[in-house]
Amino acid sequence: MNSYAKRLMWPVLILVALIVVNIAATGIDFIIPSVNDGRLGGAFVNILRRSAPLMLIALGMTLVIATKGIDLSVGAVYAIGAAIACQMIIGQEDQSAAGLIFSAVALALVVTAVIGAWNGTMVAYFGIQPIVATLILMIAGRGIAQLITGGQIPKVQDSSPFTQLGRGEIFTIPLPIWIAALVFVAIALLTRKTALGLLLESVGGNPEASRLAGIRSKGITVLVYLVCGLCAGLAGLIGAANLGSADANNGGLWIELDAILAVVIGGTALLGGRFYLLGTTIGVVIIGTLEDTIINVGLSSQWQFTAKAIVVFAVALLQSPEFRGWILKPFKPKPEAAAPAPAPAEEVPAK
Amino acid sequence: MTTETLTERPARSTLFDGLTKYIPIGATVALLIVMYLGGIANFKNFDSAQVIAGLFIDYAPLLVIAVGMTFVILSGGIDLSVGSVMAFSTMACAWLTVDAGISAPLAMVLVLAFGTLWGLLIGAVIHYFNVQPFIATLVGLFLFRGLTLQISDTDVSMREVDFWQWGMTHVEFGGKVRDGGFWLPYLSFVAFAVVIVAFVILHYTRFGRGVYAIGGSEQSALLMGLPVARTKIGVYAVSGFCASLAGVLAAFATKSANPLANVGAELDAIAAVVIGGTLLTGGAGFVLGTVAGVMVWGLLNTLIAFHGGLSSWWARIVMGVLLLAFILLQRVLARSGEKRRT
Amino acid sequence: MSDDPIVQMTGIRKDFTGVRALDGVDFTLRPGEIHAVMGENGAGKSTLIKVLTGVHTPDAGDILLDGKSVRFHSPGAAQAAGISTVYQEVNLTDNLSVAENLFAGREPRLGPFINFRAMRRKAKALLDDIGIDLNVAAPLSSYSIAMQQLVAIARAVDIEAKVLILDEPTSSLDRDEVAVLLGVMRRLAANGTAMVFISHFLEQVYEISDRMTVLRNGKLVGEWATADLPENELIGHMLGREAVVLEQIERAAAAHHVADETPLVQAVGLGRKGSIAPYDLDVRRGEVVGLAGLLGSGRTETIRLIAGADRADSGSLSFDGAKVGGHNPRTASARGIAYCPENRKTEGLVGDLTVAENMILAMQASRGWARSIPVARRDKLVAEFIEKLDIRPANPDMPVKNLSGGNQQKVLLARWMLIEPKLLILDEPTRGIDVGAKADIQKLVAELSADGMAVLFVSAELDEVTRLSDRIAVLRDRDLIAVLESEADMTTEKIVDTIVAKGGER
Amino acid sequence: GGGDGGSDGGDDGSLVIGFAQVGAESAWRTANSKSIQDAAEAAGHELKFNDAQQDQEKQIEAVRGFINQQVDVIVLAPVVETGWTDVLQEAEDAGIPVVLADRGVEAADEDLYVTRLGSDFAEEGRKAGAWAAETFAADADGTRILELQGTTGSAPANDRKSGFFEVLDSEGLNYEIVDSQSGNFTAEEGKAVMETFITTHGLDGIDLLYAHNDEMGLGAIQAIEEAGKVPGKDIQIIIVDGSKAGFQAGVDGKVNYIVECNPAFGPQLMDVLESVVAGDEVEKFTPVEEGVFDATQFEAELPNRQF
Ligand SMILES: Nc1ncnc2c1ncn2[C@@H]1O[C@H](COP(=O)(O)OP(=O)(O)OP(=O)(O)O)[C@@H](O)[C@H]1O
Ligand SMILES: Nc1ncnc2c1ncn2[C@@H]1O[C@H](COP(=O)(O)OP(=O)(O)OP(=O)(O)O)[C@@H](O)[C@H]1O
Ligand SMILES: [Mg+2]
Ligand SMILES: [Mg+2]
Repeated sequence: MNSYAKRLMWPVLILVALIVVNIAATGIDFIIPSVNDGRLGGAFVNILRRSAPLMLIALGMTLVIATKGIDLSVGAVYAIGAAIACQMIIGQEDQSAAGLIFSAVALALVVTAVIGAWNGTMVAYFGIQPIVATLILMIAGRGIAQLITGGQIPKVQDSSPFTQLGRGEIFTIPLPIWIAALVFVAIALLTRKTALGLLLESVGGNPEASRLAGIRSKGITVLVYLVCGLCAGLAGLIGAANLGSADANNGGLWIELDAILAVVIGGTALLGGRFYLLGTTIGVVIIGTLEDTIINVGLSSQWQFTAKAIVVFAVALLQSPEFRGWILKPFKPKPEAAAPAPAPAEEVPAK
Repeated sequence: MTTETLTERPARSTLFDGLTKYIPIGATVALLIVMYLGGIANFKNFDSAQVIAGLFIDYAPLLVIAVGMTFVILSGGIDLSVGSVMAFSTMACAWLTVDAGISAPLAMVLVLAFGTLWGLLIGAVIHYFNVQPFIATLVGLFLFRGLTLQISDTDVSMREVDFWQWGMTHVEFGGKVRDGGFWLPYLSFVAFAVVIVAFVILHYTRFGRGVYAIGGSEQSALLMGLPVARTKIGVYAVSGFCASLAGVLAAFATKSANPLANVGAELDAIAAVVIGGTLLTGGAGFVLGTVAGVMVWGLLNTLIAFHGGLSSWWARIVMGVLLLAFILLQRVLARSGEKRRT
Repeated sequence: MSDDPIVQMTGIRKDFTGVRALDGVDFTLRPGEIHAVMGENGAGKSTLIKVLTGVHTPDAGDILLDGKSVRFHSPGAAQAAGISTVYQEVNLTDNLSVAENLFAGREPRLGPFINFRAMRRKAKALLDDIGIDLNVAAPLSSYSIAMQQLVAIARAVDIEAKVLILDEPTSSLDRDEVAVLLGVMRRLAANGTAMVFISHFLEQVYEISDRMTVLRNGKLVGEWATADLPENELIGHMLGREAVVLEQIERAAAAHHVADETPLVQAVGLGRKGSIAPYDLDVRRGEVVGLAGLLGSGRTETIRLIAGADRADSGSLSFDGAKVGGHNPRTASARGIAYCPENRKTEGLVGDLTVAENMILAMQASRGWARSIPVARRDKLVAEFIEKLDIRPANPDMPVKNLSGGNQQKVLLARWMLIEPKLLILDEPTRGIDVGAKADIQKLVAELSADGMAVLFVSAELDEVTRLSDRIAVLRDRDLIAVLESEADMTTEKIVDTIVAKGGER
Repeated sequence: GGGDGGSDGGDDGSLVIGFAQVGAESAWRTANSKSIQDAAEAAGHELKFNDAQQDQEKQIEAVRGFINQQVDVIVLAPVVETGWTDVLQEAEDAGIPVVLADRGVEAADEDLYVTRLGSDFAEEGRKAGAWAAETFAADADGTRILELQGTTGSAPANDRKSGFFEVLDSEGLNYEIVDSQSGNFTAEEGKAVMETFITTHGLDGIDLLYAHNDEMGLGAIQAIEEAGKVPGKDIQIIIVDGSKAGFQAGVDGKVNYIVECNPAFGPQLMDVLESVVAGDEVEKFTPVEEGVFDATQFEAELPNRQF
């Protein structure tokens, strides 16, 4: 637990630093939620709400990465989920029918789960490298989404309850935040209260040893990609509901990179094994806050990428014990006179 | 001393003895040929020699970054910054020669040096600070896209600088295209040269063999006393150099710089390397496989272009399906060749 | 012989998170001597070597090489200064060819380019010289661990260093190869090379070494001339208690199995093309069946088929009276077949997981992911087995990769004992394990079989096989050639004779 | 260029046309592709369509592909303005005429294409600017403007921005750019950026929102509504493009001014191509008919919208 806290320390510090910068730029209102029209608002709450889709995808991605995998197709799956739901709803006269909305959501989730399972099957049963297996759907997926929408951007009537998924609130808290929190809790329970987490880490840490220990590693791999696909689909639904429309080409564009980034900022290694759901959450909030920070401190949009690079670099370096040792060396009392140069990777056992 | 000599034969099937490592690339090349023949059978003018030559014109920059990527992947790493570094390099060429008025050859050298330096830097961060390559280079992806946009948020023309004409100056082989000949610009030869040099370095120098050793097991390479630090940093320097060289080639190819160029090029490069039979886990693969991978990538696009009847979305879907078919076939061929434990 | 020491280490301390691996250790190596470093698993032997050769940086202490203070930052630097090392785990890159592994980093060159022809020629010559015949152009991965170990030794020897360090070089080797190695070491010693030798095989240590340094729990116990330290005293120093009697493992010799009872395991014509010829083998309840053979003879392949790790392509297998279909590790473990593979690093343990997690892995797998083992129950089981097998450090939350080799092996054993299998398959379970632990494991095997568990046991040490087994299957060239049953046949000589005789028949 | 190439045209005058499209990045673009594909089919020509996914390299490759296929005429909708010299030269050497659709190329390459048919983004910006200058001329305390730019670095974003402010400056409007950020031409980011604008600057005292396309504008409208304000009233809104959804918002009173950018120039393009191949003289630039619409015209125009 202690090492867990240590792992989270640096991302949390970065997040706090970002929040402080924002408060300095725009005042304390940034962090304090306000209620208007029975709905929680305010800059920070908005960030959380907008981060919900990324959060969902990053959670799924965390599990995939724990198995030594990666899923590049989530952005395309996001678009497919959004496209299915919107296209189905606009096809009907009464866009407010509960049955219609329910079946649109259900269909979108089933299809995205199947896509996830397909990715998992390619990885587990056909032995294709995850980055390649999911690259296929990354390329084809947006095509599929466009095929569903016929290249148009289907617009759901603002009155349709479907949009509540992205705009509504329960007990004044925006629905996307509820959904993200629920999925977080569900995945946390699923992995930590059952043995799934252990088995996942085992499969990611050493697939062959796991197989010989009798673990259904292929089944677990498929399950994990399925969950990741489902999360991406759900994220697409929230995104589509928020806008009331589905943009097959641009919806969730490059979200896979942000999701991977969030996972890694949160302390999960891309080499598989240990995973940290809470860390991922912090990673997501950092990324969400960062985008607002650029606007709040008044930088032009050309700065978006540069600022992101700087923050990611800072997190990556701060998380590295070697870097901390190197930077702190002048301040540490050294027992020996002859201080050795930073001997790299030395006490890190083989991968 | 002993009287008996200890003998052990490798357990693998004798037919493929020693050839197993060539199976993935063999499968790639075989499928490449099948694809090409399929194109000829179905499309008019597909048999023109210029169709193949065209691959080495349009994909010369991709080939160069894919070669750099091969080094990185062979060592067990990954470099996501290449697309952005490439765009940045093209933009820097334009900026230095058009705005700053520096002589073009000097600008080119500066850009190449900068790309290499960036590779050294990020390699050092990865090695000494043990930062995951994916993240360290993702920083590069964002950083250089940002810097490129900060230099200019519009496209810039370099046509006034004569030096940039050199790359597209071309050589004809076997007469005009109409007469069954084909032509290649100088920049294609630069790409060929990069491939040859990379091949020689990877297979015939200590640095190259060290790359394979580290990809096999970094820990072992360290314990064997190999210069791990130098090699690991070296591969990122190679990749940085290749990315900036690709940027320079792009400058030659279009004589213009566009801040949004090459978005996603890193994925194309990774795909080409992996299709060419290199394992992402490192230690196994060939630079010639990468050439085949780039050709597969290009030929798939060419096939779709020749078909011409696909809408935007069907083109993407067909591309995905072709890629899938390719990878599955490659898998099947490779599996039946290998005799491994289940 | 003992002029000025060539290596002198004083007051070496090395801390890992939570463990003090070395605590004020002194070590002196003189030119031309063979110096054994002795100690239990986890005593700090490998760490001492790694501190000397720049893998780890010591937290305190001095290292003198040829009287000059040194501190290496990488194994490469140590190698350049004349210290050549074979580390404990085989540390070569198996994607490269044998020749490349032998010469990595010092390839013969023509100008800047590697001269592959010269390299292969030199590799061939080098291996010939120490009596190994391999295809030097084949990838190292196509050879067995034992051969890989020999290649690593050949590489280290060829570097022609002042100091040669061998950390458990003989753990996977059988007699002939050990003889080869000891011969090479004598020759080098005669040429003045100083050597550090680490091994858990006491007879080898006594045969070859001039001097011993004994460590216990990271502390120096003392240094003796080998001739002055009888074996039982050495064991006493290593274990910190009076020498235990190791020889006699009481076998409640398979008296209790009834002849006509159906065997637990019945393999008929079981085989797999390219790895093991079809064989028949029975294992009864409460019986220990040993597998003997030279390295590469196919012992591992034989048991992998029974364990479900590989799919057989001929023959049939019955277990517990029922025919086994769709065999894989998961169904095997559900039937009560436990398999401890020989390569614990790549096939056995999940390095990043903790000791406790590794232990419960098989049990958890058999329960499925939905029913996790309650924390209290898990902690109790883990604590119980840590104590029973004397795993040190007794910290269930330590990543298993940080344990010493012997303790890792015990964790693997504990994993399978937890599921209370009917058949326990052990592939080289005592490889790299200290005398005390080895005796513990052997005793454990004897006890388990006495309780009615069937055991399939592979070991490169014929003594161990003969001592433990009720019956012995002998393999040669991936073919099961004989099963020795009678009490009189259970001798090392008989096994060797069987192998040689069958070889002659051809 | 000239009309002497393209020996493959059928006897009946039907053409093989290679069309290198930018991508499918927006509803506008898809409508444009569809219009051209439909028009080619109606005219009995064979259209080879290529989607470059907003990548110039892919587009250059596509043009080379068309040259290799020896099509009769190439239609190019360039992603960026520069960098076309060589490939256009190759087309000319192969005797294949090139017609630009939508966006243009740099002036120095003028000789290498026959004609350009399309919109003028800077002009669109100027149209928007002209309306703004007129509408807010009486605004004494200065006009406070928010801008939602298109994809940073893209031609429409650059031109719509420069055209707009060029007119504001020349008309001497007293204005202040409160903030200007990229919404990448998408509703998603348009909405997100607008939300942040609102939390950072508030909406009080903001007079005008200028969105470089419909999608971003529609996203921003939602953000404004969710913040409890009335778009079109509390803040005036200009959008460019003029899709159905955009006009619908106009009819609902949420948009004040629409600058049209017309994608449906397929039939017009076919006429141009036919005359080019026939060797007729054509103008160097053929503008696509595009209008501007204010609140009084939305209702009447809505049924005419094709995308
Ligand atoms: N990288 C590491 N991190 C943490 N602890 C370590 C590490 N390496 C070794 N240790 C610990 O240091 C102690 C000494 O280990 P070492 O490998 O030197 O033992 P050894 O004497 O070589 O044992 P064996 O005979 O089993 O090889 C052990 O307690 C081990 O758990
Ligand atoms: N993964 C593998 N792929 C291909 N061949 C292998 C593999 N593992 C082992 N072999 C080969 O199979 C043969 C038999 O090896 P095996 O390990 O079964 O022998 P063994 O009798 O168990 O000897 P050892 O003492 O080395 O364990 C060896 O020649 C080895 O090269
Ligand atoms: Mg050891
Ligand atoms: Mg074996």
